[in-house]
Amino acid sequence: MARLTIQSPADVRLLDSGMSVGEALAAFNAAHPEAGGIATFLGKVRPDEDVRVLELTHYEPLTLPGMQQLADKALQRWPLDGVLMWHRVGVMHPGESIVLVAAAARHRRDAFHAVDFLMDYLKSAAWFWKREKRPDGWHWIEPRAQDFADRNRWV
Amino acid sequence: MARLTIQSPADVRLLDSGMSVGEALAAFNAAHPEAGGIATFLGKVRPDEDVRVLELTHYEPLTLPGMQQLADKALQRWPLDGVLMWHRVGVMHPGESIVLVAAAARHRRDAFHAVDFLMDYLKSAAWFWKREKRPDGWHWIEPRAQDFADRNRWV
Amino acid sequence: MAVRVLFLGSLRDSAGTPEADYPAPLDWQGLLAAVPSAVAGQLREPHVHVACAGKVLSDKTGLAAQDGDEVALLPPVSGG
Amino acid sequence: MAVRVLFLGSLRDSAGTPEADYPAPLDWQGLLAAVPSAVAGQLREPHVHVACAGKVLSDKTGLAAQDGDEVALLPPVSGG
Repeated sequence: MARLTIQSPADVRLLDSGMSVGEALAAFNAAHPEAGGIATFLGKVRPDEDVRVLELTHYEPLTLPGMQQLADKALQRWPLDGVLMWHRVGVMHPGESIVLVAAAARHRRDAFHAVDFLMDYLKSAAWFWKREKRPDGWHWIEPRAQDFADRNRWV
Repeated sequence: MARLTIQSPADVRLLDSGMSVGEALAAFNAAHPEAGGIATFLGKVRPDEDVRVLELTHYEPLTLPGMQQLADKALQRWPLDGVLMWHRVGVMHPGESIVLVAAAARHRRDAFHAVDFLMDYLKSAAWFWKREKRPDGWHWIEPRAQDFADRNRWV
Repeated sequence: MAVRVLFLGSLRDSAGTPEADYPAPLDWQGLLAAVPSAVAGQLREPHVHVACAGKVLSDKTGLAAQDGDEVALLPPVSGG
Repeated sequence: MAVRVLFLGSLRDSAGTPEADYPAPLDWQGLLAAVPSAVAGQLREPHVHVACAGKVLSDKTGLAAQDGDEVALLPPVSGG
């Protein structure tokens, strides 16, 4: 298979089709041979609440630059070797991957914190809009109070 | 390639040769299609402090049962779909993977907490002994005060 | 000539269209008058933001869109 | 017959061997007397544990190894 080229220190992508998670993490791992640890999070469409499909829309001029700025913030805040932040847009089905975030660091706790931070901001402060199709039609999803509380831990 | 079979809810392994991280995470992901999120941590041998090789020894009658009990504790403590805990033993070189931990959960924070918890315990409370070969010979590694402090967060 | 206004997320449903062109220049009062009233009501909410020419406005009431500018109306986000 | 004693981690270096056989039965005082003195000193430290027949002893001074048992001497661990 063709080898992925990972941008360093930040590999930030908007993807309009499925992602190969194992391949992405193997490439990120290989791109950071000096890191002592790599923390990752993979978010998927949950097959519950009668969700048939999920659609994520974005606004091109803001979304990718906003994700880049978020990656830069993480790189400034913790001593990291690199971060990966991939986010799907478009229509997804239950079980499909929505978001993949990874951080490589010398120390384990820095990698954990960076991934936690990036997920909290992607969830409630990045330019994405999510809606779900259920048996009774489409429903727009807004962040829950918990999502805002999670994000405010970093302020 | 042969597909990995992942044990559920806990896939716990001692490995005496290298692990294919991308393949492992792809298989774990596929084994938990109902999870909303998967958090992982990969620990590697850091190429610093003049470390030529690292050796991990264990005690067969205690090590694997201890890891199984640790996995059970995590499964009891958080609502998880499954955990994966793979640990290398034997001789490793800088850049090689030592430990791979993953947790699949409905909710992101449960998966994060479980991986963090499992790593803290593997670091300072599982039956492994680590030594490093540096230019001046072999050195046994003991947990640092920080490792014990990390573990005590969960008590 | 015109200013293109984009209705993002749920505002697309409120507007009944993903985008509309309005005469330039376009300021905050002009925007509120031009968009469907269901959208105007939501625009006044503090958690709805406005971007002009690729920048999110820190004060949306200071909107001053010129001919050719793209204006995006941004309801609360939800990613991840 | 005998009890096999394993020296784990750094205790292997202190003992100069990974394992040794001592006469059964073997209790705590017998163990301290049998092992090399460098190992005996460390065995008295609270962070060094003892397992017998696959179980870690909650009180190592209660060791009562029988013929055929394996006793493991366990210094502080470091994994991950």
